Amino acid sequence: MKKRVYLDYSATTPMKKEVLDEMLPFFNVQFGNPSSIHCFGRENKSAVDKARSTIAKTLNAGVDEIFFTGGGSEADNWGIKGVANALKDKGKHVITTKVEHHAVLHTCQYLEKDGFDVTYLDVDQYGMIKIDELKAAIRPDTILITIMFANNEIGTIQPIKEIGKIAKDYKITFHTDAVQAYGNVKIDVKDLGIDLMSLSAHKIYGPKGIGLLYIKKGTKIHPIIHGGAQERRRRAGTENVPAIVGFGKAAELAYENIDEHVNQLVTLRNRLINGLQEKIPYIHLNGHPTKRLPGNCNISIEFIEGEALLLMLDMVGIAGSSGSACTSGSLDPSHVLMAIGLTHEVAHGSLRLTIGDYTTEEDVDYVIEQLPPIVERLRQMSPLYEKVKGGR
Amino acid sequence: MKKRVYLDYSATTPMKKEVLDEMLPFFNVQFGNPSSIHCFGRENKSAVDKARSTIAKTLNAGVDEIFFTGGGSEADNWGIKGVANALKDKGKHVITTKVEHHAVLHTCQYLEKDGFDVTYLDVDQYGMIKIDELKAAIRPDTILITIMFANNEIGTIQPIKEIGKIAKDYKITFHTDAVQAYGNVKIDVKDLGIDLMSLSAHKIYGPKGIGLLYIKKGTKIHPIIHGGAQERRRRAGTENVPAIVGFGKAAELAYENIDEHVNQLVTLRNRLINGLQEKIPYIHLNGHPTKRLPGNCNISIEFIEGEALLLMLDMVGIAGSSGSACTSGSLDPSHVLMAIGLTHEVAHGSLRLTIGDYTTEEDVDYVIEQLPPIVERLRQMSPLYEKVKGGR
Amino acid sequence: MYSEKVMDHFSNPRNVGEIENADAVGQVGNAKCGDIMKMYLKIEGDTIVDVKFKTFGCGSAIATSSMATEMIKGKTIKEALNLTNRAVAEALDGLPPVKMHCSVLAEQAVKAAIYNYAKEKGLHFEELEGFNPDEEHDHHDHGHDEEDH
Amino acid sequence: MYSEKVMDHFSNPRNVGEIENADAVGQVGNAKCGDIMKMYLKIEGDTIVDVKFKTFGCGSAIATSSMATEMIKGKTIKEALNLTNRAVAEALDGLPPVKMHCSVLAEQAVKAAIYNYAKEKGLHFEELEGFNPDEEHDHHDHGHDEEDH
Ligand SMILES: Cc1ncc(COP(=O)(O)O)c(C=O)c1O
Ligand SMILES: Cc1ncc(COP(=O)(O)O)c(C=O)c1O
Repeated sequence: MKKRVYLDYSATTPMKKEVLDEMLPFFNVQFGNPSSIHCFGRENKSAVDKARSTIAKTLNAGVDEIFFTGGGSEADNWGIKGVANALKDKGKHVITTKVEHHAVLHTCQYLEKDGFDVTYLDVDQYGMIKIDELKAAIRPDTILITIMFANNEIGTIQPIKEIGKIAKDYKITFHTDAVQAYGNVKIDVKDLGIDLMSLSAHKIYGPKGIGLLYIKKGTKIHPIIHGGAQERRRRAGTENVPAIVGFGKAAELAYENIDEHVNQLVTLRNRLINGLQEKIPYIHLNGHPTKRLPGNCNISIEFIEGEALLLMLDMVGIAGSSGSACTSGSLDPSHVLMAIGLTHEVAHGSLRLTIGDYTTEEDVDYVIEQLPPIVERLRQMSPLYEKVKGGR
Repeated sequence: MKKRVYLDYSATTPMKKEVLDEMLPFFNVQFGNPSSIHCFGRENKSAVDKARSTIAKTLNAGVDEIFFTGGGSEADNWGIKGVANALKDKGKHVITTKVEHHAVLHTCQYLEKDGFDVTYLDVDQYGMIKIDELKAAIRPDTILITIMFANNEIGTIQPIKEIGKIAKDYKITFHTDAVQAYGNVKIDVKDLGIDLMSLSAHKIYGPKGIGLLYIKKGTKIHPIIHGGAQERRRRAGTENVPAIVGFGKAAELAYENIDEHVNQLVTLRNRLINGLQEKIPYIHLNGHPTKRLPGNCNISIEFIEGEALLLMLDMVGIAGSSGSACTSGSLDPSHVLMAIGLTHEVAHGSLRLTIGDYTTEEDVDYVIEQLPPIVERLRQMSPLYEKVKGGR
Repeated sequence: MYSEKVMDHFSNPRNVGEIENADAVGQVGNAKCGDIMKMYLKIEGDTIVDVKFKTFGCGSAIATSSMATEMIKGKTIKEALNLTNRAVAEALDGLPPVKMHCSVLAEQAVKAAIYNYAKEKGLHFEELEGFNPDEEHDHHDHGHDEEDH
Repeated sequence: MYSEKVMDHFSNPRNVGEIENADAVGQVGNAKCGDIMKMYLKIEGDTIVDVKFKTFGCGSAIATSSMATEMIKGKTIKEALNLTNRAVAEALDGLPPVKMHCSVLAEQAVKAAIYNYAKEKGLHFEELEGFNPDEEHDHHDHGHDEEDH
């Protein structure tokens, strides 16, 4: 088989074998509905409880603060709409940023149609919000601050603790989308002052279709999926037992050796960034140089367009992305890259390569070897490049 | 191992081996995000497309009318809230019934808090709505009729085609929760005049945590999970590829031999009902005698309480339910049994045994043998029974 | 969900039945809530020499009835009146929060029987002050935290 | 997502490059939309004897440029002006709906080059009536059915 190098771990990850093994019995042996009274149900209830408690521990949260959802997007929608609906009599102002994932951004836009007022904070060239601007945006009717933990495109990690502190000072509910941060950053919800937090299992070598919303005890929030009494009456739907069990296992694996894991990613990522920067002119790194996700390498390659680049990389077996995988249904330049001040053409030429647990040094070196000639080939075709070659 | 007889197929089903086999490669080999451009993603996109088309065929629907969700409850919430929000400028009246699943009922109650007006239609002693009452309930501002296809507790199948016709005549959107009907009844959405329909895979030997909303082309509906461009921009969230593939396989298996499957269930169910009715006095069947789900047996056993009965059955390895599994977080008598006119005490003594593809004649006979002495034992403890023995 | 003790008392309940010519009979609960407990006492002097129960209800209703009868058998009326629902629950190694109302019911059933006995005999027990056997207790608060939904 | 033909023209594009002293040069698109196509024509009499392109854009932008150059090479100006975006797309065995704008761009690039040529030479082609090379075409409607969200 042709060499295949997967460098799109931020889009999704392969499930670890240990995770799958843990899940298997729950598909057709121990398959009961955990809400049932009989033993087919009871044995599953304890499996769900165990996963919940494993995950709670990784966050320094209570088991009764973890609510499983059908994914990260649902958790984001719930956190935001659930609070907006619960507190709309108190105020209708929400603060977020220009670099959120679409699950947050489009939810906020929907709230605007519903009569809410949303402030979208600017970010600096590294994708960082400015704490002063956050403070300045707060109004008496601000009910919710939703700011992502780490950016899915450029990897920038926001000053969550400072934000949590401000939210607390002003008594505003604070939600953070930590889908990308979880498993890559240590998260202590109490220490960071987080009220609500969205996670998704398939980004940490767990199954797709399962996420969770951390809800700090006492936080006012409405459900968005009404129905049965599952998840302590807050999120209806037959519990997805195998996926919950898998999420628990993935969380355990992610945090049992997090420091090692992070070190390994950072080393490989730096090798990649440095290698590319040495070999290819007219490229630059997007996102914060140090406050960034360990596996994230996002570079802008001038004069060429991302999709063509991805296709050529795909031909040599390298899988990357240009902007968020979730947004590739539209090929408009990424809102994140625009928010950090890139021009349209530079934004179109961005390439995100994200490293994960199965990435090897050999993989990285293969990319460093394969990418430069591809870039050169596409640049040779580009009408934007000729000027530079002539001029600069 | 102790004998175990699972008769709670309406709560959830074991996944079929063929379904699991079909899903396995998508967990860690073909794991890409279908929205990605590279081959890891593309190969998954076609797997998702295939499942979508398999399911569409079983419903006589178009592939572009199938939208995957995180389960049946989400599909119900989406169908109802999505239409309510899209049409609220046209009207704020919704018609449903008193016997809906909580995913519909609680969603409607939430709409009421939000300023909508909801009519909850009564049902007759069999759990059937009356078409005249439906017609009488229609108002100029009625925007949605949501009536379940088949009831999860008592198995009664509603006159969907007549309802569809009325909805069409009055130009009202018609949603039906067919979570229990799918795989047990042939469904032709065009012939039945259905605009929106909720399904869930784990009731048909598919995975948990995946469902779908059928949306007839042209139906006005808002999303409830905003975010990425998945599901043609209508339901955000990384596609749950393994689960979608499994749903497709389960649908295929369910419909390739549906007549045989239904016949087998009906035969076993009738054997069970007749056997119990012969052996146990003071019991009666709930739900419609003939217009009912093939696997559903719901009986009221007078003078005793359902939970105690379930525990005793569990001790001899028999798994059943009393009321809906989803509602067992609360032990209030089932709203469905109240709606068909049972007294509280009779409602508390209901037992639902649901038969599925793995149920054998032997299983049924085991129940017919085990249940009568258990009932007698509990009746001997019951202060309600003494009067009868003395009196009647 | 239930402790072993609960399951033991549920599957082998002690003192099930009726006492013919009982000195005291009390019934509490109602079918609406799904629990009815009826207790029969045989009293000699101020001692409960025999006790039996009949219960319509869930597993824990049966188990708490059984445990309560065991706990008051051979005891004085005063001692029986001092039986609390917590004591019954503890003796069963605990009950799930949604089932604590069953233990309340067991306490009430004992009290109701003695209340009827006292009324008939014209006796007065200070422990029964304020007790009304027909009062609807909110014993069906299932203890869910429905916080804000 | 792309046909084999598209992938072939993308990975082995025909006629890439520039023509020194081209008789006609046209450029359409803009970086905002992520596609810029530039076409160079060598014209002798009324025949396009050579054609080259440079494209900044996605896979299908490159493939449609390549296909368009092949389709007009050796043709008369009139024939080139009659090249439609659909013809280009069909020659590539189709394009995904979200990519149809690329074929429009290819058609426009040919027209723009000839437009400039005509202007310089004072020629008039009725096929160019109403054509404005600087017009912003709504070629970025990605064809999603956003119906009601
Ligand atoms: C009729 C009906 N509707 C909806 C649901 C909810 O489906 P899910 O558990 O997949 O959310 C169920 C089953 O729980 C059901 O029986
Ligand atoms: C930051 C962020 N938020 C939310 C999501 C959505 O998660 P999911 O795909 O599980 O719905 C993603 C990934 O797609 C993400 O990267």
